[in-house]
Amino acid sequence: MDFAFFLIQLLNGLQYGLLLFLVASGLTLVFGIMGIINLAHGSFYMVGAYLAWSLSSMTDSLVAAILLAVPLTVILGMALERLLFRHLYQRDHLYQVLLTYGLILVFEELRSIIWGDDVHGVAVPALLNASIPLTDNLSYPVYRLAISGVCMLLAAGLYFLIQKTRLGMMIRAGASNRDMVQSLGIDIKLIYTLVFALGVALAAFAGMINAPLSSVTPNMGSQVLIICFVVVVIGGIGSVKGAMAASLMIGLAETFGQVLVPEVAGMIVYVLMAIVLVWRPEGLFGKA
Amino acid sequence: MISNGLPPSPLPEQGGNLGSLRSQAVTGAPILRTRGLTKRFGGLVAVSDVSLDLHVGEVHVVIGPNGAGKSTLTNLLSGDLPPTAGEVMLEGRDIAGLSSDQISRMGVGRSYQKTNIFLPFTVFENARLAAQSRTPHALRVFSQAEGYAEINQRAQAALAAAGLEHRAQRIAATLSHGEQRQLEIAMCLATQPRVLLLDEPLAGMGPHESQRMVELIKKLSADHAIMLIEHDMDAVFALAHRLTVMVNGEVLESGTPAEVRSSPAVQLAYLGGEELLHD
Amino acid sequence: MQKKSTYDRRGFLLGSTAIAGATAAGALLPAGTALAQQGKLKVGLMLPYTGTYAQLGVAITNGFKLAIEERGGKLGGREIEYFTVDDESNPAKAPENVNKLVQRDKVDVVIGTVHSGVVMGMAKVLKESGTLWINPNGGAGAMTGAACAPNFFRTSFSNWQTTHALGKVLKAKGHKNAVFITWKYAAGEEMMEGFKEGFEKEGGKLTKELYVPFPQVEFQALLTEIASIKPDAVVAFFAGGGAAKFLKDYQAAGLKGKIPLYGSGFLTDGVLDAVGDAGEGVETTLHYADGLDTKKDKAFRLAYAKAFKLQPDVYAVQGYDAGQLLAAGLDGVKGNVANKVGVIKAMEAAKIDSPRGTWTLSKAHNPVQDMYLRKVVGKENKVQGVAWKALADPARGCKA
Amino acid sequence: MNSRLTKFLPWLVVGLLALFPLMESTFYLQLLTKVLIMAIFAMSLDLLVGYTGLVSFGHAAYFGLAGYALALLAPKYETVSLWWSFPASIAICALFALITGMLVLRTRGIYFIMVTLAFAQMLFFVFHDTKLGGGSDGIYIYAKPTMKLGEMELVNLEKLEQFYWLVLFLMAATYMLLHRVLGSSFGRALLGIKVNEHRMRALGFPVFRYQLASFTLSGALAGIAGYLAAVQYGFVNPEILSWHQSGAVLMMVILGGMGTLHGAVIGAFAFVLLQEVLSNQAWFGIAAKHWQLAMGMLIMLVALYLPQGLAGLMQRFGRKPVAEAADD
Repeated sequence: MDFAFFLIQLLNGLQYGLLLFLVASGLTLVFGIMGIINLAHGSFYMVGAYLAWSLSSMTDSLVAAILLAVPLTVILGMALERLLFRHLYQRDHLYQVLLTYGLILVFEELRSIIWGDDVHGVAVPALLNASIPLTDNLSYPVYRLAISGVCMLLAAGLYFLIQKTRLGMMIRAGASNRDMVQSLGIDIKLIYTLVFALGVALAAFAGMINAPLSSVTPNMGSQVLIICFVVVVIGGIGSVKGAMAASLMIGLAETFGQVLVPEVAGMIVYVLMAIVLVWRPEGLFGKA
Repeated sequence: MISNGLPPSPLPEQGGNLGSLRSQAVTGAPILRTRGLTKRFGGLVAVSDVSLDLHVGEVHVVIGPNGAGKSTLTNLLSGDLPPTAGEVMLEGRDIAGLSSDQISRMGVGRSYQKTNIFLPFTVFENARLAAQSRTPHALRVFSQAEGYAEINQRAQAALAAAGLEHRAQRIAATLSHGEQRQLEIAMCLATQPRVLLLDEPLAGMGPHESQRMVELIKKLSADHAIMLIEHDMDAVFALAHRLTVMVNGEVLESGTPAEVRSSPAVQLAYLGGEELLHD
Repeated sequence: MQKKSTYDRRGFLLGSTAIAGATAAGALLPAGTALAQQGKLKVGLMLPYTGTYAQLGVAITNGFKLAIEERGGKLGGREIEYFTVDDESNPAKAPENVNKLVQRDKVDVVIGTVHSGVVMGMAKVLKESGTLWINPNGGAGAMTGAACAPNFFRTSFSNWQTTHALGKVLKAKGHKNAVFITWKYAAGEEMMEGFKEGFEKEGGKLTKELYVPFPQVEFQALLTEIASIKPDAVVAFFAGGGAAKFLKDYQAAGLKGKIPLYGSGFLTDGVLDAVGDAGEGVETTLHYADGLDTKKDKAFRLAYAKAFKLQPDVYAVQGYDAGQLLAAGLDGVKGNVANKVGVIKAMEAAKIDSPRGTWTLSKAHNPVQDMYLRKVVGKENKVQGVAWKALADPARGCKA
Repeated sequence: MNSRLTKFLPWLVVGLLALFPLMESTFYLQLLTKVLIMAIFAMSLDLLVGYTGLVSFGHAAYFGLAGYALALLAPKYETVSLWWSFPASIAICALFALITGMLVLRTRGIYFIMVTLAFAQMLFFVFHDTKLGGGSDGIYIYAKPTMKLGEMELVNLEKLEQFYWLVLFLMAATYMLLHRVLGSSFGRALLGIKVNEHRMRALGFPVFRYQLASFTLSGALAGIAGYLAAVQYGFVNPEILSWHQSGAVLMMVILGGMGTLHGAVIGAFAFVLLQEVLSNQAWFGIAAKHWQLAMGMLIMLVALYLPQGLAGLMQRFGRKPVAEAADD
């Protein structure tokens, strides 16, 4: 690999990492703040992608589809929190695993009933449908760069939300001490509903803006699910910063893994995760 | 039925080794001593440069306002927290930084400020598990747990000592708060410790129950080294052989109750000049 | 019960895609009922009806039933009774699932399935039971190779076949070296082998084999590597969503038009609607194509569209041919399926008049068939000609 | 239920199950064999989840590893003796559990769930991506192991009912073993760790070592199940150690009611039966195509309304409180 291609691979790795962050960010929030282990996160990602496809084929515009779909997913998130997740906060993680495992099956079948089992594509918005040439025969799609930009904005936004806003303060307080927040007269239930809805919307949003790149397929949710968990766990549960660091780490590891050690590329992220956790059992940025 | 005191011989089978312990005696070398013990959480210093001695036959009471670092100190001694600096010597061996189970097995038992028992188990099983920790029989996986007479006996004796033998078959969660505190002590005793770290054993107890607990501690002090953290001044002065006052993680004063009582620093800083210590 | 389990003509013509469900028979039939139905031929369909391959399972089922329906719903004079099992594309449950058909329902013939791993699990059980088996898709080489058996038949392809002819194609186009990219799993590796053998025989050189962990779809790193290798051509195998994403990424990376892309036909089958113009011009080899324009193909397409309100695809053809092959077998013994040797003989001798063109069976019971060169034009895999006439799988390791 | 009945009920059930081959000799016998194998698997996981308080989401690793161990230990076309291949496979599982246990037990809660998953995934890719065990298509065990005493064939594993009896015996033996172990000092310590790990440590129990022992034993028992599963169909595929498999066995444990051994057995029965029933097209027609929808909803209902599982449901009809269940 000469130096130019090394740089391009570096770019690939970082870009892939940012994409992972997009999907994993919602998971780490729900995980960290509400202590909910949510296997159905991948399903929300899938729902987002299918919504983007079906709405953009109706409206002929991905942007319009996203604007329509995001509120829908927020409502979905709030409903799920009220009807299901609320009953599980005090219970063992085990029941959360169980419930969300069931949810995966339900979403997968509903998807099959509503949207069928076909593979679909979503067009890249015309404005961003271009490529920047890098070498004589390789170029970089503008849309990928645009997504990277969105990811970074989102990361900044989340950081701001949690660290600087009143809602964020309440969220942080709620994470550390539920009773205390409640005794201050803050409606913790409402906060949890909002955080959960935010998590669902983030996952779905990731599915939407990723749809033109990844194409829309059955079972796409379970493919991203496990890797998201790896991101969250390596980064430290609940840490947006950690999720970012872990995403980039995994992005780079996978990219260079495929090129340099193709024989073991499939397990490289899991090895990475095992090493990190043996070294720091609570993740890179986790609280002990 | 809870009213008057202890059964005559609380821990019969302990007689032998406790006798030898007592020979080290009050005036000899301390069984547990700390020097310069310090714990920092980030920038916050919870315990700063604490040095104290515990002797068999003595109750060493630590008092201080909330947040003075008393519980943290207990955690440092029991191994629940590793100290940032300083040493903890148990019979001449530095145990600072050892894990809590190692320290427990070396003969340091503790009770918790917040009741910390096995709520779904019976009272007896709580005590039995504690007793089992000394003779674990971990490899005899085919012998049933209740089959060890000496463990059952020790558990029974510990319950009796704490005045809970009549509750043995109750589920721990159904006990009254005071009884749960008693169970906490019983479990501690069942591990046959030589050093007892008691973190506010009287908290939340009624006068009757408190009285019993004070009697019990007094009795135990004969053959144990006890560090007691307590707010109840009646109990403190009924029990203390030595008294240490902590403020902001530091030792303000340490000595006999009389010495501490007369210390101007204590009067000023801790008691705010009030006459609380007169009774 | 009896009435429900018979093949229902009207139900069929309604064209429900979930037709499999409507016609299935009882799972827990009391022994008496089974006796009463001796007259019927029991056909077990073991296909994916849930999960990633659900669509393929439905297409195969439809194709198969169309073939039977064209024969008046009877084979060798016997009515058909269907038994259906959803294999979920889960190899871990494959032996147990195929046992439902073999042992519980005591079917005369098993039709299935899509996923190679499940095919391997089925092979294990069916070899022992000796039940007649027609595989309408899964291309695992071993089924008609090392694990072959007299009762095993395949109406689709071996993985090796789908890429072997590409060697000739690339040579003819003047490409001297190529890179192969696929998922790291058995089917991908077998297709790579098939291509490598064909290409090297023509004097070409496979510069590099690139593998993406299955079922990941992040191709950027390897596309960059392809750009740095600058081969004369790229050959790829992916399927479904992975194929769609690969085609789009290949285009977005600017490689399309600079390094020609070839592939096993599955790269461009069933995904052209999803990829926009990213597939345009990609050339692949497969045993079926759009625009074959034979009488048989036209008739098949019309009938299929009419019955199911869907356009048929290569999977439907494979299912259809499974029905045809079974028909040939049963016609040979006048419906006496107990004469298994006779059925097998008749099937071995059959010349299947398929929408893909006429094909026969190899010794190992894999189709000897023409491999078409196809080119993506618009939303179709337009046939360009025959890349390899009557290509037979080498059936390595088959001793039966 | 009086206690006498409770005591003899397991034996009664085993006795009745032993008679099953007299009634049915093919499909349902094999299905039942599979259920019993899964029951062993579920019990092994229950030891961790229900008795040690460790939620493993990668337990299929040990199940699958035993299967692959047999496939790789056995010569390709000859039979292998069960006398050494069985203990060897299980020893491999135990060793792997010991090694992974030392690493995963450093973590707690969600991290533990995820790290166990990570190790299982690693193993999955080892068998999926390399030629070691036949790759993604899996590998055959052509000849079933033999069980001979001298020249005499003790159990002929080719015979369905003999294999069934062997599995039933091992299931009962596993139950007995765990029953004894859980009643022992060791088992009590595990329960204590589950209820209050912190207190156990303060009482002087080396918690890590107990957990590691439990993890290793659990891995070894999962290995028994995995070995038998591989023998049953003579086929192993990477999918047997996928996270779906780990999820399925976890469902069985919770569905049945964790922390009760018979619950794990009931869970295995119920889970397999549910799949059979819901996907039965004769009963549900077209709806059976979407049987996983019903399955998913049922799983959710259990999570919400049946935290003690089916065993807990049975217990509600007048049995002892849950905490004492281990005492009987």
